[in-house]
Amino acid sequence: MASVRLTDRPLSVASAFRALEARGAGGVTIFVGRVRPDPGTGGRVVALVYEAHRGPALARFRALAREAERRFPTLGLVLWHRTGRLRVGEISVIVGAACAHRAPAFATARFLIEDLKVTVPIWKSERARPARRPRRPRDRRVGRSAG
Amino acid sequence: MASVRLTDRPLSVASAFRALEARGAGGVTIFVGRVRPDPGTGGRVVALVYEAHRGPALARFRALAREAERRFPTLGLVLWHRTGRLRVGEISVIVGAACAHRAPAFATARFLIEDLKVTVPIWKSERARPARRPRRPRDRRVGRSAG
Amino acid sequence: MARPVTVLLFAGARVAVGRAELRWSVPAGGLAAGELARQIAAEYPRLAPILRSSRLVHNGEYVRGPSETVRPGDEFAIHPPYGGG
Amino acid sequence: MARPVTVLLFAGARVAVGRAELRWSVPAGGLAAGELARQIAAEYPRLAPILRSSRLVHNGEYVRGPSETVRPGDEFAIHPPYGGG
Repeated sequence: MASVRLTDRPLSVASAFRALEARGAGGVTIFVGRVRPDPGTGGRVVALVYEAHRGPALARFRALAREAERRFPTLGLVLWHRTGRLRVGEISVIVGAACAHRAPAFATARFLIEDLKVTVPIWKSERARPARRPRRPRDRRVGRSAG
Repeated sequence: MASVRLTDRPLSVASAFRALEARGAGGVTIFVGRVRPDPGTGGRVVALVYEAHRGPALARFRALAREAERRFPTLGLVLWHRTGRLRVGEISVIVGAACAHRAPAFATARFLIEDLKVTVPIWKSERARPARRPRRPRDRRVGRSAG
Repeated sequence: MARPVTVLLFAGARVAVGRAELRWSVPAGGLAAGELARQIAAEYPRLAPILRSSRLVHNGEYVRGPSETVRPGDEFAIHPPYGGG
Repeated sequence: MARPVTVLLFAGARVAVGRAELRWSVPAGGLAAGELARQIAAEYPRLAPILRSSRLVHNGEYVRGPSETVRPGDEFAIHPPYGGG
């Protein structure tokens, strides 16, 4: 059973774990991707905007889940991705796998995230705070009444 | 920062994820171990009892966390294990790693669970529903209550 | 009059065109996917270098070849390299 | 009279002895760890095969050698192979 989701609402790790509940699942591996404050080209990243081609993205999620189920002995899968504007620290993606044992749970989760990044039509663009302040003199007009 | 815990209270994946919150952590991998209903020697497993040598177990958790921090670029670690009687489906162990990127997050979580299983003084014993009725009266002495 | 093709633009393609979506008129009998992409790049020259590393998507499926026919009312999308996660 | 050594038994060792904890009298000057383990196994013969695959722990640290001295009041533990997770 695979849960696929593409949503502009926040993703929850607790919900993802619940979606992976399966009798016999002795090992569950969950990978969570979060927005990092890496220096972007335009300064420090304060947010990322994720866009997706929704229909093809969901179709690819489902195909990827079927592929994972063929390759690994899985009992449950999660492929969730968020879209829209995300602030630093927010969760962009959760993938997870429930298996009887830990080795395939790790292998499946890794497979899902590696494949997702290169085959699912989702893109991110940075929204950065400028690295330096603008050099232009500020308007210091005197006598301006504040407020 | 590493969170180590040995407790007879239920473990929560949501709490583990919160313990892994760290600015700059772009990738978080969590592994959850659950009690499986595998056929044991005495029939179908209905519970596992985990016992631990508490002081040495916590000391080994801390040493294992330091070792992980030396080997991998980690921003947060979780090593939590439950003790006492657990029913099928309950969580026995959660390990997790927060890193800037996904590859070390996966490698660290895998390292933690593989090492934990062979170096931490924790033991499990099965409590099974007998496959057949016992042939002689069973000794009903209850096991050591783990601390 | 024939309905236009809806052209969806993502990421760098969206930035190059300045819009996420275009309506593109095609003949009633349709137009080859390669020719449609060429026409759009001719109108928006900054799109040309992006097209070279992009995949073309027709009604939600990857275009199998430049001669595939795109018909009025179809959806056509330009997918620069993906970057989710 | 000297305080006994507290002997902690886990997993198979606990099952073999039938108890999780023993109090074991040792001379005031202590007893070699190897000799202590031998004495316990002599009293509980089902423990002997388990001891061969177990590690001995003295006051929370692995015993460095069989001649390490265990003194009255110390904690001594028998660790069969671990199986957490």
